[in-house]
Parts: sequence; structure tokens; C-alpha cells
Amino acid sequence: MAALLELRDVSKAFGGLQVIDHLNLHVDEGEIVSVIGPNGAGKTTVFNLITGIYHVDSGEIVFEGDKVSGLPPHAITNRGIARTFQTLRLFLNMTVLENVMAAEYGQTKATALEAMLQLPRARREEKRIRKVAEEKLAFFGQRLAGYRHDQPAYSLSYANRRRLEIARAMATNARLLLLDEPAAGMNPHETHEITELIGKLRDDADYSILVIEHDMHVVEGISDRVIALDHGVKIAEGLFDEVATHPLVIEAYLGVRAEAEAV
Amino acid sequence: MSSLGGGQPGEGGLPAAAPEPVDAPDRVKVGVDEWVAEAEGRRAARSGLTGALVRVWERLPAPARLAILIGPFAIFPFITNEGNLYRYGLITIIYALLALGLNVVVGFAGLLDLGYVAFFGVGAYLYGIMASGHSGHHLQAEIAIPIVVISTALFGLLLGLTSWRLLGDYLAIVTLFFLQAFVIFVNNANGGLNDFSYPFVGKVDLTGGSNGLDQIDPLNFFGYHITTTKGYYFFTLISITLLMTMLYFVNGSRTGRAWRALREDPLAAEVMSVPVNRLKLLAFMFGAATAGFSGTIYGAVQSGAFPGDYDVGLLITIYAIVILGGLGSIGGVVIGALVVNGAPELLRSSSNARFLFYGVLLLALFIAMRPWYKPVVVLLGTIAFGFAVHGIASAVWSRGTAGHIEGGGQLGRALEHWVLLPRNTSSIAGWAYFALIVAALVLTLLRGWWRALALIPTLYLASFVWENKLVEQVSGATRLILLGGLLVVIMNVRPSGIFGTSRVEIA
Amino acid sequence: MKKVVVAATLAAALAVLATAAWGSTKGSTKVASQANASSALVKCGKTRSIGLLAPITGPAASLGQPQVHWAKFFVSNYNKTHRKKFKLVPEDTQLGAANGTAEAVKGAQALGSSASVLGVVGPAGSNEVKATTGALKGAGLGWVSGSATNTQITLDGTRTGFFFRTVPPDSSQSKSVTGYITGTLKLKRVYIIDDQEAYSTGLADEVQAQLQAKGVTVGRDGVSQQQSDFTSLINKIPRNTQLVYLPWQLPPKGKAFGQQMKSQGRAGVKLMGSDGLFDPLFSSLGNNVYDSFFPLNPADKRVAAFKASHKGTELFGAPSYVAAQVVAGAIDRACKNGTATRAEVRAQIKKTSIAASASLLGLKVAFDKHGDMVKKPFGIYHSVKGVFVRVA
Amino acid sequence: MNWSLFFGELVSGLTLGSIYALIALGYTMVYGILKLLNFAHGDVYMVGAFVGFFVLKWLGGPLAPAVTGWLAVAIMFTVAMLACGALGVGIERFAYRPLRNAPRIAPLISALGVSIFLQNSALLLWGPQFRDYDTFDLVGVKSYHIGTNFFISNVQILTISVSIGLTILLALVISRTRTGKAMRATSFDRDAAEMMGISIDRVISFTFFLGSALAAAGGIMFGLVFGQIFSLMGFTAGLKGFTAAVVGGIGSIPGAVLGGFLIGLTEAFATGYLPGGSVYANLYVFALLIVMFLIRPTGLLGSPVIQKV
Repeated sequence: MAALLELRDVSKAFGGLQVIDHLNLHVDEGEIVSVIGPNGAGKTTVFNLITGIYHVDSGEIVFEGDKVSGLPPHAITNRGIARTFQTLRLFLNMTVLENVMAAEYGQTKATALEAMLQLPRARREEKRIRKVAEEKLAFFGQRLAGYRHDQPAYSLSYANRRRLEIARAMATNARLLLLDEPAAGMNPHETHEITELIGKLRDDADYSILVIEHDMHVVEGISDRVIALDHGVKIAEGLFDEVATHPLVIEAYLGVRAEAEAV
Repeated sequence: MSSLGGGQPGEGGLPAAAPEPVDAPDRVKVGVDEWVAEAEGRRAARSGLTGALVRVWERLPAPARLAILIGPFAIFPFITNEGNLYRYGLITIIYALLALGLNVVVGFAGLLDLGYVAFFGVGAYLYGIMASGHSGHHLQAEIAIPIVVISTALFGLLLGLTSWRLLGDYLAIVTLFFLQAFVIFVNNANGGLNDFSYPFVGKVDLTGGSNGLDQIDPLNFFGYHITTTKGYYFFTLISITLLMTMLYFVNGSRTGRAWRALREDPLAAEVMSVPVNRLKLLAFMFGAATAGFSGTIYGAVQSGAFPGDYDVGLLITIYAIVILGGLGSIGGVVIGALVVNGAPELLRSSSNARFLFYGVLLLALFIAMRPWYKPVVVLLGTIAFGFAVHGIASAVWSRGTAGHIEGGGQLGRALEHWVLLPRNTSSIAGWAYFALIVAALVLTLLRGWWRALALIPTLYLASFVWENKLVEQVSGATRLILLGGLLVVIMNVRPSGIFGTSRVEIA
Repeated sequence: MKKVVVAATLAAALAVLATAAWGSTKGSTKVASQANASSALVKCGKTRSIGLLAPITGPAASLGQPQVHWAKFFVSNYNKTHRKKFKLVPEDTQLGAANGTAEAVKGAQALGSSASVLGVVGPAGSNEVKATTGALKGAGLGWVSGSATNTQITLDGTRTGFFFRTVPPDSSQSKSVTGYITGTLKLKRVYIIDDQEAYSTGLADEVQAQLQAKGVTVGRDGVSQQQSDFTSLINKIPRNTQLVYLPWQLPPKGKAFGQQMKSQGRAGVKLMGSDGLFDPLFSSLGNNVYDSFFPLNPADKRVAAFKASHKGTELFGAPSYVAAQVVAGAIDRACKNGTATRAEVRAQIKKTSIAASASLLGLKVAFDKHGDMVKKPFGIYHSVKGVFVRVA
Repeated sequence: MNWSLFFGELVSGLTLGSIYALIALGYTMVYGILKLLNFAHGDVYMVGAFVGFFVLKWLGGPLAPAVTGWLAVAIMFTVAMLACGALGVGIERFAYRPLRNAPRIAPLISALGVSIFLQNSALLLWGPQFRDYDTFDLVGVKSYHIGTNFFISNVQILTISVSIGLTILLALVISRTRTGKAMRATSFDRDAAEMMGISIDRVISFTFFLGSALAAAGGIMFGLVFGQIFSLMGFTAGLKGFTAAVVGGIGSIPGAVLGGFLIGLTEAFATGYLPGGSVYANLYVFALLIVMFLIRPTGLLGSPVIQKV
């Protein structure tokens, strides 16, 4: 079966620094893949390359059999890849509901002129995406429910902001979600919740997921497959147990032990 | 400045028992869930008449709000004469119309465009070229206006292209240069000796150079000429009502959301399927088209276009309107335009200006200071202080009370016994002005009764400076001084403008 | 804090609206609309009003203040000797200010809707004359400028019968200047620098065209009135240039230019200014300085009286004295039967005839069909020991 | 080739450039630390020129100064630089500090407000008229000729050398003193610097002091070279100063100086050589800016920024 997402021999350098070095990686339909590695291993860079924020120096990225590297970010998102950010990037001064609806831009067609004159298509689309947005938010149960939809996003707690970012990514109609440290900054209880949620995203909502995570409990709990990166090179790949005990991985982490623990 | 000193944020404003107002941007407890739970409670905590008004306003449906904003304007022509209708009414709405477009670029999309008023000029000049005695063409408005709107939109597109690569302050500086370029161009494009020679046509008198392009036709729709101020007034009023309605719809649509997302975080917006570059261009085009349209009206109203009218002075005015009204607030621009254009017009005559000055000072005092007896004490103290100073001065320094207030009416005559009016004021008043600024700044550092106490001499100083210095140049420097001070104060008290919703920004 | 600010602004906005409505109702019964403003009868009464449009503040206040002083000087002189009094209604146009001509138009609108105003003195700039045309003409007012010299504003026919001026146009000044340069000085290479303002470019264009027609080699450049750094421009002036012509309005700029010429080692080049530079600041540059100025009868005792009551001479404002004289005379004649209309006043302005003996300018003041003075000679002055002396 | 025109424009450009460089330094330092476009900077420069003028008047005026001309000039520089330094600190304290955590546009508008306020206060207090430094009478302008085509006046020499001297002094302050090091640290990473125990408020005040003092020096130099000052001189100069800072790479001190000279020279040579030069000089500077942005969006000496996600 063809992979949903495939990185073929991708390289990226900033100045003289090789951040990603001939990386090969793939995510299959319905799979949850975790990327681990010490700080500076290039994990987030991989996400930035996939979503088109950075351009690849060489190699190519293929999604559903089509080359997506070289497309602008919004076009890549419209193909079905959406992400969250490690440093939350919500639209803080927009309401919770608007945050989600904004991400549905790619699925609507009505022009500004149609909106001005309130032509039928604009009204129809608006109704539709509002419903979709509410559905996506409903995925998080009571957490993002009800009157909170009209509150500005900045009024949400840290954990809820992470949830809202995921809801926003879902609303783009993505098939593949890239989650950048979804459990960062959460307490054990919330971490547990997010672990379950990621499983639910795959099982109930049919998303394939590529996730960066530092919390090994989360990684262990969700991953079908784990990929370890160090200095932009894939050093191990396989089931969690295999990777976690891989000598290169241990060395990579021990070599920068202090940093790894600090995270 | 002094009138604003009284309106500084203090501990007043709320009854002692009321909780801290948490909606001030610096006090927002970011990321605390309880904030949400408290929201209802905070809304209820707004007490008094203002609170009630705000509540009513927030609950009104949008058409009702529009009607309340526009209603007084619709009545205005029937209670005033042509000259006042022009100065207070027509110019205010034209500015509001212009500010609406800027609000899209800066308020919605967050693009700091300092070249905006150039499009206003482009509109006026283009219309002038198509329909004026100067150019010899006399196009009907129903043809000229679409041409102007489309061409200014295209100019907007060109300038907008720079926003693909430049952000924030860099964009600001490039667009500001664009404005300078526009002014230099129209100042010289008269086919004169400094002028360019255009391909194919050679030297052409496009803009009349620094003399301006005059004899612009009145707007002429299908043979119907708008000739009176009233006619232009209603034409503009209807235009702005329509535009506000349309903007309201756009703001709630996918395009409006995308613009705001772009303002909040361009990168996140791009990754969330918003074609950021296209939307930037759209915002620039939208703004430019609005400016072009209002420029056409202005050109027809003025029956001419002159280079200086579209320079930095207007830019500052329009920015002040947008910021005062609240960035991103559609209705706010109307209030902003009313204050920014109306207040200086009132200041034109010095007796009006005097009423306005003392009135606003009193108002600010009573609104900003609580409990009620505090401003009363300050007021009485100031009056007593003034008579004391005046009394002492008339005994020992007769030169200090020798001056007169010219044409001041009753208030003026009363003030002659209270405020010092030295005969030769220029240097004394200069130093007093300096002292007043220092005093107003010091006031912001004081709290409680100390501030009230310090207010007394400061207020007296303010009226001294007003009567001896500021009143001389009410329509010129004074009005801009007040405007500049107002911008600083508003930004410090409410960074999102008076009617804007308070925002947070986490870098 | 929010509610305080919101309340304050709402209150301010309400105050503005209320005061505007209140202030406007007072005059509204008298002048109903522009259509009949021109023919509305006004009781002349004891005190008659003349509107005065001048840059009282703003960058060009140094030009506007003399005009205000001279106009006021006329009114106070007149009021001393006449039973019927005149009153000036000043409106600030802020010529050259950041808001361009917008202030001038607002001022004109205010005058137009003020029922008692029968005629207007000013505005100062030619572009202001153009900009205020709609407002003043619409209100049926006649207006007389003492400093708008652009040739076209009378000839283009737009404001014929409404606009008049008591200063000779650029065409007349340029003729005198060209005549002196080619005839008396016999120069062959001239450099012209305008200051990018309406007044300046118009005059510069005319002088340049006339000089070139007489076979003089002319270089042309412009520099913003806001600029004081002329050295790079001075470097560019060809070495063999004999005279630099500066049709500027701000004497200090003229002085700065002259000084920078000296510091760049170009002290030998002659400088010639226009009426805007007719000032001791400019003449103090030395003996190679020339200037052109409208004729003023220096022997007139009113000039001496003005000098005595005002510290400076402020001669640039003198035509505004004449303008006020013209408007006041017209109102007087129109008011013979106790009432007047603006149209009557306009007609009387057109018929103005002030004898040479009564005229401050030392010549008969009367208007041709365009609104220009019938006689419009220009004088040429040469700086001798720092003072301008008339040479032609 | 007309060498006299070439050298003339060269000297003019360097003179103008050294003034722009001094203004640009203030912009670049403030921008480096606060990421704030300090619109009021140009008006501080104007105030500096006026303070210099009033000091001169107080000393008896250019015609009869109480001390010799050059000493008078030195006093003018000192007083104006100190006064404007204090002004800068005051502006920062009252108009920008309360907005340090506000949305980016707020301090920018506040700066615009301060600019309008200062400019019109000057208009109100000192009027629109031009004030003469009367440099000829004050110090006696002399021109020095080298060969037939090259000449330079003593005031131009003074301007260029004072500008370079002040820049070197500034570089020393920043690289050698404790406060200077704190400035660099703050500009690199404000939060980290704060955590390291640097008093951010003090550093920012100091930055404003230095920047404003340099602008004041620029203002006086303008008065000396071109003879006169006026209350509206700040806007254009501020714009040029900022452009210089951007061209040089905002945040970079040598960049600001380089940018200043580049803008000055562009203006002078555009005036001298290009069609309609003196009228369109600003447009040519604009064109330079656009080209600059297209080639190096972060300026000549600015470090390229990688967007962090």
C-alpha cells in the first residue's frame, strides 16, 4: 500500500548548518507515527518542511502520490495536511469558534463581493462551516463547549489552547495531522487525556497522525511506529521498544543528557 | 495636554468596593480559565449610566446600532446652514469614509500602510483628469467612478505587492515613501520643465503641478448634477451607510476572518489554509478602492485637487480617526471622524474654543475622579487658588494682570479677574507651557489625594497657558498639539483605541 | 478605565454635535442656501463685515501676518474717520500647512455662510484662490487677493466677475525681470531654481520661457521649500552661470542660499529674487543681489505710519491694504440705500476706481475685464550696502 | 568628466551623510532593543537644533558671542546633547514604557503622537520662521582648495569629523562599558538579559539618552552647515535617518553609519547627476531603498533572520 505521506531524501541547511540530512520518512494511512530526538535534532524543521514554511534544498515530499514540496503552505494544507505548533499560535483575539472557522477558508469559495451582498452561496457556506466548526469543537466534549465559543481565544487556559489548536487543524479537512508536542506544559491528568484523544482522533475520526513528543509515556501510549532523529539524520525507526532501547538513540539522548532532561 | 491630565487613569472610576477592573489589557490574566467564568460577573460589575449604556449598546442588533450612528447625521442638514454642513457634516463623513478603507488595511488585516492617503489623491486627480475644465474632458460620474475605483484598486495591488516581502515597520516606511513619491509626482506633472516626458505622448499637463488641478466637474449621474453641499452630503452619507453595511458582512465572512487571522498571526493563518499573500493584496485593493472613491467625492466637492491636500497631514488625521474609533471597529470611525474633524472646527473661533476647553476639562475631572466630592474639592480649590494668585499678583506685579481677553464674552470677562494675563506674554507663556507639560507628566506618577492636590496648581497653570498661548493658534498648532497628546494618552490608557475591543498580544 | 474613556469620548462627541447644531442655528435663518446667497439682501447697519482669508498660522504665517496687519491697518484708519464702521472676519487658511488647501476651503465656507459678510479680502496663495473658488463663488461673494499672482487665475475665465487682485500677475513681473536681465544687465547664462510651490513654479516657468525666447541660456532646477541644504544643488550650477534667479517666498531661504553659495566658493554669481524675497534678510547678502517688487509709493505717508505702528515694514502685505480698501469702497457704494447684496458688492468692486493720489500703490487702481489691475508695472531693485534701491 | 562637480557632490554627500548617520544611530539602537520605530526621533533632532540656537542666543548671538566662536559651538553641542538626552529619556519613560507589552502598533502610534506633539509645540513656542545660526559670523567659514577641483569648508570638515568621532565614542561605550555590554545583551535577547539581572529599564533609558544626544548633535551640525533651522525640519530628516538605518541593517551600529553616508551620497549625486535631481532626490533614495529590500531584506550589515516556528 502506498504511503500517505512520504519524504524522499529530503535535505535542508541553514547557512552552513545541515539541519536535515537526506531524510527518508513515511506515514501510512491510519497510522500514528512519533518523531523523537533531542533538542535541535530537526524535528520541528521536518514539520516546517512538510507544511511548506521552509523549502527543501533537495529531495521531495509526496502526499497521496502527489509532490507537494514547493507548494505554498496554504495549498499544502488544502491537500490535506494540517499542523499544530509547539509554541501555540492561535488567533488570540478572535473567538474560539472563529479560530476554527478561519481554518475552513480553503473549503469555501464565496468571494468578498458575495459576502458584501449576502448572496445565497455566501450565506450557505457560512452556515455549513459554522456547523462543521461546532462539530470539531464538540470532539473535545465539555472542554471547549457552549458559551466558550464566543469567548476570545486568549481567555482559554493553556491546555485548552492546545485543544483548540488541534480543533483548528482538524477543521482544515485534513487527512494527516502533524502535532508538535501536544502534551507540552500539561499536567499528568491532562497528558493522559491528550493521549486518549490522539487515539480517538485516529480511531473515530480517521486521521493519520505524525507527532513530535518529548513525553515518553505519551509516545509509548500512542505510537504505531517511532522515528528517532539526531542532527537531522534518522538514527532509528520501529516499534517504541525497539527505538527506545536502540544504542544510537540512547547515546543521542545521553550525549545531551542535561538538555533532554530539562525538557 | 492639560485637559488630558485630568483624564489620566487613576484609582478612581469605580466605587471602592468594586473589584479591580480586569479588562484593562495589562491586567488580563492570560490563560486562566477562571477568567471565562468571571466574564459574566465582570459585565454585571459595570455600574452606573455608562455601564447601562454599554450593556444596551452591546445587545442592540447591528441595524439598530447603524441607525443610531447614522441617524443624527441624517437629521443634521435640516438644522444647519450650508457652511456648517460642509465643515462639520460633509468633511466628517468624507473622512469617515476614507477611514473605513484604512480600517480594512490596518484594523482588519494589520498591514501598516502609511501610503494610504495617496490613493485618496489618486482618486481626486483621476476624476479631475477625466472630468474637469482643466483637462477638457467631461466624463459622466457613472462612468468615471467605476474607472477610478478600479484603477485605484490596481494601484493598491501594486503597493500591496511590497507587503509580500516586507512586514511591519519596513512596510510602513516603504509605503510612506510611496506617499512622498505621489506628492512629488503630482507636484511636478504639469508638463513643465521639470516634468517627465511620457512615452508616445511627450510632455502632458496631467496634474497642474503645484498650482493644482482645478475646475473639476461636479458629480454628474446620467445628466443629474450634484451641485449643493446638501446633495453631496446625502450622496456621501448613503455611500458610507452602504459601505458600513457591506463591511459588516465582510467582517463576518470568510474573508474578514482570514484578514483578522492574518493580523493575529500571518504564519499560522498561512498554514491554516489562508492564502495570505492574496488576502494582503485584497486588503490593499479594498482600502485603495475606498480611498479612490472618497477621493473622487472630495475632488468634486472641492472642485479641484491640490498636492498638499494628500500629504502627511491628512494621513495623520485619518490614522487618528481610525485609532480613536478603535482599530477594526466599523462604527468607531464615525465617532472618530466626528471628534477629529469636529473638535478643531469648533476651535476655529476662540470663544467656542474657550467653552470647549473648560467644558472638556470639567467633564474629564468629574468623570475620572471618584468619589464625587474629590473633583468638587479640586474645582473649588482651583478657583480659590486662582483668585489668590490673581490678588497677590495685582498687588505686587501689576504687569501680570494688565492683559485682556479679546472678544471673550461673559466667560472671558469673568476669567480676566481670575487668570493672570501678563501684557507681554510670549516668553513667560513659553516657560509656563514647558512647566505645564512637566506638571502633567508628574501627575501621572502621583496617586490618591496627592494627585488631587497637585491637580489644583496644574489646572490653574493649564488655564494660564491656554489663555496666554494656546488660544492664539487654536486652529493651527494647538489643535495638533492636543491631537498628538491625545494619541499618546489613548495609547497608554487603551492601546486598542476607544471603541476597539481590548486585545492581547504575546510575542 | 474603559468606561471612563468611552464616556469621555461619547460626551465629547455629543458636545461637538450639540455645539455645532447650536452654533449653526444662529445663522441658519439668514442664509438659507447658496442659490439665493448672492441675491440675499443684507441690512448694512452701522458695522459692515469683510471676510479676511489669510495664513494667520502655519508655515506661511510669516507672509500672512503682514497681510493681516495691513488689512487691519486699513480698517482702523477708516474707522477713525468714518461714522459707518468696518469689521474684519478673519479665517485662517494655513497656507502650506500639512492639510493643504483644506483649511482655506473650510474658512471660505464659513465666510460664505456668515450672512453679514459682503466681500472677502484674500486668500494669499494662487492655489488657495483656485481651491476656494467653489465655496466663494457658490456663496456669491466677490473676493480680492493681495498676493495671488499666478497669471492664469484671472485669464482662465472661471472666476471672472468674482475674483480680483491688487497685485500685478506673474506675467507682468516676469516681463520686468526678463527685461532687466537681458536689457540692462545683458546676461547670457541664467540659472532658475523654483521652490516647488505654486507661486514659484508659475513665475519661474514664465521667466524661463521669456528668457529663452531672447536667446539666453537657461538652466532650471527646483528644490522643496522645506529644504535648507542647497550645497549639492549649488555644485550643479554651471561654473559660467552669471545669475541665479530665485522666485521664492521665504527670505530666510534666500539668505541661506546666498550664504551657501559663498561657502561653496560661488560668491561672484549675481542673485535675483522675486517679490517674495523683498526683505532685508535677502538684501543683506551683498551688492550682487537684485530683486523685483510691485510698485509701492514709499513716499506715501501711510507707509510711514504703518512703519511707526508696526515694528517691521512688512511691505509684502501692503497690497492687502489696497484689497481691503477696494472691498470697503465697494460695500460703501452698494450700501448707499441701506441694504446691499453680495451681487451688488461684486458689481461695485468691478467698478472700483481709486485715484493715484489716494492709492497706496502710487497709481490708479481699476480692474480690467479679467479682474486684473489695469496698470501693473513692476519695479527692479538692487542691493546697495545691504538695502534695496530701485533701479528700474 | 567634470571633476569639480564630482568632488563637490562627494563633499556635500559626506556632510549630509554624517548628519543622517547620527540620526540613524539613534533609530538603530532603539529599534535594536525595543523593536520600536521611534517616529519622534526626528523631532528630538529638531529640538536639539533649537536648543543649540537658544544657547547661542544666550551667549550673545552669532555676531557678539561672549566666548570665541569655536568655544560657543562646543558649548552648544554639550548643552543640546544633554538636554535632548534628557528629553529622550522622558519620552521613553512616559510615552513608551507603559506600552512595553502592548500590541506592536500601540507604541508606534504613541511615537507618532509624540512626534506631532513636539513638532507643534515647537511651532507654537518658536513660530514657523527660520532661525539663523549665522555660521559665517560665528566661526568664519573658510574654504580650503586642494588642486583646482577639490575644495571643502572648515564647517564641513567639522561636521564630518565630529560625526565620525561621536560614532567611535559610541562604539567604545557599547563595547567597553558595563552598560554598553548590557545594551548589547538586551538587544540580543531582552528576556534573557532581564533574567541575568540586567535592569532593562535602565538600559533602555540609557539607550534613549545616547540616541537622542546624537540626534541633537546632528541637529546642531545641520544648523552650522546649512545656516538655518526651523520647526518642521524633523520629519524629513527622521525619515532619512530611518531609511539610513534600514539600508545599513537595522540594529547594526556600523550599518547605521554606512547607511547614513550611503543615503547622503545618493542624495547628493542624484541631485548633481540625475535628471530633475534636486526635485526627485527623495524618489531616488526611495528607489535605493526598494532595491535594497529586494536584494537584502535585512539591510547591508543586518544578519539574516530565520523565522522561528
